[in-house]
Amino acid sequence: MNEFFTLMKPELLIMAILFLLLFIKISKGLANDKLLQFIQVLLLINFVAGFFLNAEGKLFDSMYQTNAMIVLQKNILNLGMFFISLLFTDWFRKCEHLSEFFMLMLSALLGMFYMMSSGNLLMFYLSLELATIPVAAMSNFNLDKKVSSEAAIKMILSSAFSSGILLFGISLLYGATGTLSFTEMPALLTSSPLQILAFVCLFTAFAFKMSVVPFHFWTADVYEGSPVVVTSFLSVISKGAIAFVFVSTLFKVFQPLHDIWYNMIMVLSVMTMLIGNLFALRQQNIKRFLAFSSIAQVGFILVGMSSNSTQGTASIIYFICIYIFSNLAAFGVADLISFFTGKENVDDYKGLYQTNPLLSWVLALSLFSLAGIPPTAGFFGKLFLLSAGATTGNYIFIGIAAVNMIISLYYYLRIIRAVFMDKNETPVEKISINPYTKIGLYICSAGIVLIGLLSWVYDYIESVVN
Amino acid sequence: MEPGLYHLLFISAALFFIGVYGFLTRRNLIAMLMSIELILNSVNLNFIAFNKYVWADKLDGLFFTIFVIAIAAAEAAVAIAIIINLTKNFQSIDVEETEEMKY
Amino acid sequence: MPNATYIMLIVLLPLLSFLIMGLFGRTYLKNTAGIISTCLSFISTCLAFYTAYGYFFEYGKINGVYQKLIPFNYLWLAFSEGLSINMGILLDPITAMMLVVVTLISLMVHIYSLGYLKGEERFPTYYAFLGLFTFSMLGLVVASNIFQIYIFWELVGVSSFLLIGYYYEKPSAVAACKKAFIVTRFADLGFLIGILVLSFYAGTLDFNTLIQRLTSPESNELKSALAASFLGISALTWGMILVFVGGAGKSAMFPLHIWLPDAMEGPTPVSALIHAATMVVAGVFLVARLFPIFAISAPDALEIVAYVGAISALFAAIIACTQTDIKRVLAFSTMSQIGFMMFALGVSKYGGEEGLGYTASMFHLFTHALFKALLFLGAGAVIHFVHSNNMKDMGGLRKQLPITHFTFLIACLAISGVPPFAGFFSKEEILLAAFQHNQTIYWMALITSGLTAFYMFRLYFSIFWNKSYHPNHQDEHGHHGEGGFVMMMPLVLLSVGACLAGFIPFGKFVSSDGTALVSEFHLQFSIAPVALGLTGIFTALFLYKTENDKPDKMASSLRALYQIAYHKFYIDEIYLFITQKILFNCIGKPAAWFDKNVVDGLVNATGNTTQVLSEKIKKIQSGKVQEYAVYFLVGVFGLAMVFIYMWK
Amino acid sequence: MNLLLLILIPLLTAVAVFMMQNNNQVRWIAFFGSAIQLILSLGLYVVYTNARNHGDTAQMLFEQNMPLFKSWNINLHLGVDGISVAMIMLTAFVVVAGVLMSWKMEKMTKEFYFLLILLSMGAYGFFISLDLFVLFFFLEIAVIPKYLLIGVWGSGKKEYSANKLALMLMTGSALVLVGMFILYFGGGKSFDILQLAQTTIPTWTQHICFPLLFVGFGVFTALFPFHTWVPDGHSSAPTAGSMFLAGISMKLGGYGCLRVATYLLPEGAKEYANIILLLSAIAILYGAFATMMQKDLKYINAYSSISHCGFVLLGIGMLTKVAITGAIMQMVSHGLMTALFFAVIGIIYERTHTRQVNEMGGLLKVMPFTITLLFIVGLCSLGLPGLSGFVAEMTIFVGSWENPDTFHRIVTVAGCMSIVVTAVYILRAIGRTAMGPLKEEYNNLSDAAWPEKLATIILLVGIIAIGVAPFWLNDLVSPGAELIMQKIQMAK
Repeated sequence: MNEFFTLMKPELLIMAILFLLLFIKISKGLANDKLLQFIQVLLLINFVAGFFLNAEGKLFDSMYQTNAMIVLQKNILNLGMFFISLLFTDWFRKCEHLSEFFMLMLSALLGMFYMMSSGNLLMFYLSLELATIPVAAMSNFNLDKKVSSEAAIKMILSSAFSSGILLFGISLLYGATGTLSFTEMPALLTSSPLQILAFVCLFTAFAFKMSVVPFHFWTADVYEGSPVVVTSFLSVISKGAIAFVFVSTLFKVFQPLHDIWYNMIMVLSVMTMLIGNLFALRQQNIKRFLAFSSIAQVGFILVGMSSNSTQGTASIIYFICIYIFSNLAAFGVADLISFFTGKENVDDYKGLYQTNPLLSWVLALSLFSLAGIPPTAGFFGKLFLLSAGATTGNYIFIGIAAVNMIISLYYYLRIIRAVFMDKNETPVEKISINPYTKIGLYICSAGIVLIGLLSWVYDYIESVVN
Repeated sequence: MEPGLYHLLFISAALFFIGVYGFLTRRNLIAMLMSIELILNSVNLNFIAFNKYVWADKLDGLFFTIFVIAIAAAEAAVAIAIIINLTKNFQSIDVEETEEMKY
Repeated sequence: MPNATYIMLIVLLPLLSFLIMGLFGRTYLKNTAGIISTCLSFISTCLAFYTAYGYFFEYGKINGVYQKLIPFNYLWLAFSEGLSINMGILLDPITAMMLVVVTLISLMVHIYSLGYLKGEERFPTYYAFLGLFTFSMLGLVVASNIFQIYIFWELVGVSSFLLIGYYYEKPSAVAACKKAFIVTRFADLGFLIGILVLSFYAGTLDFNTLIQRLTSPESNELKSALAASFLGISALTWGMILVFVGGAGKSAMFPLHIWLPDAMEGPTPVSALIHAATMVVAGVFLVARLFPIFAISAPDALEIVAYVGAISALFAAIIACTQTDIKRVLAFSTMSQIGFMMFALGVSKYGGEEGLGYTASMFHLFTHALFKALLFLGAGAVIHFVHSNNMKDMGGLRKQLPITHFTFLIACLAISGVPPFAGFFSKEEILLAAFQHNQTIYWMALITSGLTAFYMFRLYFSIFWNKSYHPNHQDEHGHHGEGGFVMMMPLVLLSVGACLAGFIPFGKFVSSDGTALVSEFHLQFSIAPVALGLTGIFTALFLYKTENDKPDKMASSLRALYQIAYHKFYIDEIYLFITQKILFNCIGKPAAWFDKNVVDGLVNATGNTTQVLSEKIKKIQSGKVQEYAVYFLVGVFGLAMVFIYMWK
Repeated sequence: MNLLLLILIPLLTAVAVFMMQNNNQVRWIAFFGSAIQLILSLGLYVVYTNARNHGDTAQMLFEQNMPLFKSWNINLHLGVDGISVAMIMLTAFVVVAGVLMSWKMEKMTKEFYFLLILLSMGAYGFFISLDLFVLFFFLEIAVIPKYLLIGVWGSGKKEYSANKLALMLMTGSALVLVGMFILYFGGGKSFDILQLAQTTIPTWTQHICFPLLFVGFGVFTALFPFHTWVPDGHSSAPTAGSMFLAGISMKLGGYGCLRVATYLLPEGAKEYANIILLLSAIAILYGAFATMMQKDLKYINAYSSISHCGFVLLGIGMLTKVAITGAIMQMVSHGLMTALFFAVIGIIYERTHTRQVNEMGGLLKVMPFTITLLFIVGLCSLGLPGLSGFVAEMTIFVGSWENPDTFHRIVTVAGCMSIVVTAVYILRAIGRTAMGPLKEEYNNLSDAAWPEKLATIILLVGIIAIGVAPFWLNDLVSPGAELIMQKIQMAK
């Protein structure tokens, strides 16, 4: 029984918070301010607690498994959650159903945690759905906005469709191998046509969640329509979680099919980077822009994934960790501006530096990090991904990735240019940032600069993965 | 003639594609949801068929089916909630209403 | 042994003058600049005389041969084992001679300028440039290393550029200084490549080693240099020709002479120093410096030197007859005289009696420096007086400018080769050398010397006789006499030199191989040139003594020839055509266009293509969830098909 | 001497600058920081030569090796040889001058200096790092600040230029990146330059890697036809930006071509030497001819930079010790010279508000100090002895001539020809700007102010120090060139 508590500690903590929130909600409720502070504290505790009393092992007949790497991944996501609770303080305070929103978000997170720990396709499916469905509801949280509903309906329909395909794949896989267990699966994989079909169906479900081209179409629309919080949750936490699962599933469970998925990932990665970049070039809406840019980022994650090595895994975890900092910082800024002024267009950002230097610097740092410009951490993250990808000796692939880095630089610079260089008669007025958000932004900026330069971060991740 | 594995698989495949077809062509959001249910059901049929004819010693397939049904219900609940919100605000459940964001 | 410190001081004192004037002149030494510079120059001159005396009479000669001494050598830049640029001093007869000439003329010009440029705003700058020039010229003559000569060669060029452009607000001066620099630069390109060729084969840049390796027949370096050939001519000959191109550019030899007449835009004392006495003979000096190689190993190249010299001499003399700007006449005369020196070298052989041309050339260089500087300074005095360069504004000045008139006359007689003035002796030797070795050149030279006498006296009569001088219009205030002591003293000193320099037994000191060469005086031989010279003088007397229309009549009767000569054989126009039309329009413009449109266009096109592509594919994100599902399905089945059937 | 100081001082300066509130404090801190760095770099020279004179024959001195990313075998490996010392001194000179030249910058002063110092940190780091990854890190650090410098403080079509510059340079660094990875996996999983130099890298890897690395770094050095960022970038940048760009960043490329591409991949270098020569000869002449047609002073200097940097690549492509030494000297010389040129242009522009040579004339009269410098720098550009340009170019020519075959000869002669063309365009520019009649409206222009004077004099000192006494620079860099040549000679 003791084992149960230590192994499942992250999930149990989340569940505890969930129930606490539920209890508060049904008892009397708290004012948004208080509630939010309470949640922030809880999430901080949750994050800190993640470092203690960890163990490795399996539960429920290998249905649930955990190890140091998974714990680390969960901690990274916890950290992301904490940041979200800080960065979007203003939005949360205005939110009508704050506790419900957090309950949804936390249950999605819970789903992701289970997904990461799942040792069985059934478990995986259940947790995947748990991680998806609440997000669809969250997307609709700007209840009176049509785009929000549109985003939600697109999200739920697309993901339902994709889970249909996933299930179809799982059923075929079950038919072909007779097992749903991750531990038993590899020995039974023979790359027969049926298994390949099944695998492709499974693969596409991951690809869909990670918004790999051509399964990415929902991403931009959902990101644009949803509240910024949801967008950032989707693009950071959700994407990170699925990337973690994707890596470990491919590397461990589907190792026998390596030849196939290597090629698949290569092709899809190139497409993802290209399409993501080409679309991002033209975007006017900052959220949509970040959506496409995050699609392009996924392409880079896939490059790292193609390495099929622990270094690849480590660099993906590292990258996601950096990505959380940089993307959340960018979304944090975007949210502040959109919340206070309702402006979401790149053109509205013109002359931002004149009025909001802090926001501008944070935005610039995060965009540079996303573009992979030193000395930000993104540089290291991206370079390690490419480096991991290069271990296979496929340098043309790396070359294409490098070219895409340049295209992506072009559109990141577009924002930088708007913020720092372009003149504007009516720039965004000075925004007074509340202390919580400010702390969040500072932490993110510090993270963006330091994670890369403090090389032990990567070494730590690498040691955990090993 | 006793129906065998292939019959069932055929039916489930047919069901799957009917579902897909419905999802792709229906204009009504509810109808699209129903099409997804068809897909899920075809999967369920698959599981049961495999469980019965191929892996009769294991019960994984059956369990999976039950969970799929449950999840489908949850999914439908959220989806319908969203649709209701959409209808409430815009008096339409046409999928073509949701094409504002593009390019 | 020579005192290296003194020789270095000779070179470095002008540099010091340059630095002081350049750094502090404009602010602190506005009035005293000239005096300080002149003093430094004076010290330098004294040291030069001392050194020359020491070299020629005390330690220079060992066993009857003047040695090439290297009292100082400093490794400046080492390229590789053998190749290095050394900053050194090579002391041999021509160096000693040149040290004297350069410092002396420089001193004269320093003194003269005190009067000539009095009250100029940029007085210190002027002296700074003079110092720079003197320094570079001295560095050039003492160079012990072919690259050192090139370095100072360039510095000389730039100081010439700065001094020609001294009146920088005058567009013509600006154009002239640019032209001078670019044309000589073009020639220097040849020099540079020549150096590279020579250094490659000889494996050294040091003069002594270079000459030794490339003249001794058994050395491997010489063999390989002769064996390698390009277009049928040996690499060595190519190298020497290219080096000569450099020399020809600096010495304004045909066809690289076009900068010299324009260079007269500079202040007149500068013209005296740079464009008459010293810098323009650098080319002659260079050929003389490398003379053993020319004479022994590359006679073909030497022949080219001879013909270029002779042609330039004649060509310039013809043009000089038609020019009306006095400084231009003098410029062409300079070119003509340098042509003399050049072909004298060209017809010479190495060693003993055969080397007469070499001695004659150096002798002429020496005497020419004196009387040409005198001419220019005299012309300067005239210009100073009438404020014009044009002969037509002058005439009858002998009364106003008696000293100038007298010294000018001496100089004209000297340049015309009238005995017993300096020019007579040196020119005589040159003609003798030419007569002995190359008849064609001899005849060309003879005609030239006749023409020389004619145009010089045309100049003389036009300035000092002809019509009577009418102090013209506005500048009544300009009647300040002859310019005082400082301007007259150099004239007098130089005219003494022009009178007496011819009696120096030059062959005893300077000869191709260092041994004394006793040149005999052939009376019967000198009859022809002297007679021709006198004919020229009397023709000029007849035509220009008094104001009349004979010159115009003559000009119209020889209309075509006159026009061509007046327009300097249209060489400038040809150059203009080449630079403007071909260089700018056919290379420069297309290059700029290509860069802007093609190379840059490609870069921009890459960007635009991406943009356009991005615009083109935006349709697939249609916003319809069902279409998304279609793509999804296509993706699934596409991947499945590919990996089941194709990608095994 | 601890080389980390060279990175830390700019870093601290940058942070301090960022903390300051008042523009005056910002300026002085930036100045002090860069001045300390200058003193430090001169000290480095002294310490370095001292160590060499005492018989320290190690390839790199003051080495430091700290593990950074263990699993990738990435180390913070620092060390200098003569070449790096020369480049560091160049950087220090240009940075101080750049800081001084921006003294009057009133628009976002803090940010300006912050970026400037950050940029210099990139350059310092680049020159001292012996680990490819770290080197690449610093290379990229030196790009983006330029984008902002041009885009925010620039003039003309600055956004376009900034974009072009950033994207083209990043393309270059992307090529470097790919080449670096191939080298890493082909050479025993090490980014360490010294280790890579010891390992034998397979021929095919060299043949693939060399063009990537060389072209990649070549973009920074304006390798034809990847040079188009140069004119636009330089002309749009603020004065200090242009100085940095031409003075330092273009040298990053040259240094990379030499230290990384040529040194590590000698076989590749031999394979592609002729192509490099061809391209650089084209760049030299074509750049020079294109310069002739320019009317904007900054464009003139920018195009002439293409031509001059062609010499760097020419020297490298010649693959002889002397030519490579010359290439390095040309880098230093051109760095100082072009920085001074841009500084002078900046001074003129600030007063006349035009850079078109046609609109000026006779400025010598009103700004004697500045225009004298213009003369000097112009003469340096056309290779006047006594100034740095001559020494470098002559060394390259002498080295080039060591190759006896016709192709090399033709290329060398083509290179030599540029000295005439250079004279043409430099004199055109100077003639139109400085000489001729002075225009009415420029009658009251003031000469350079003290920071500008100090800045230009600092650079001038460098130029003259090399021009008058080139032996110290030669002694400093030629052992490094020698080592590179040894590698090349050993290769097949």
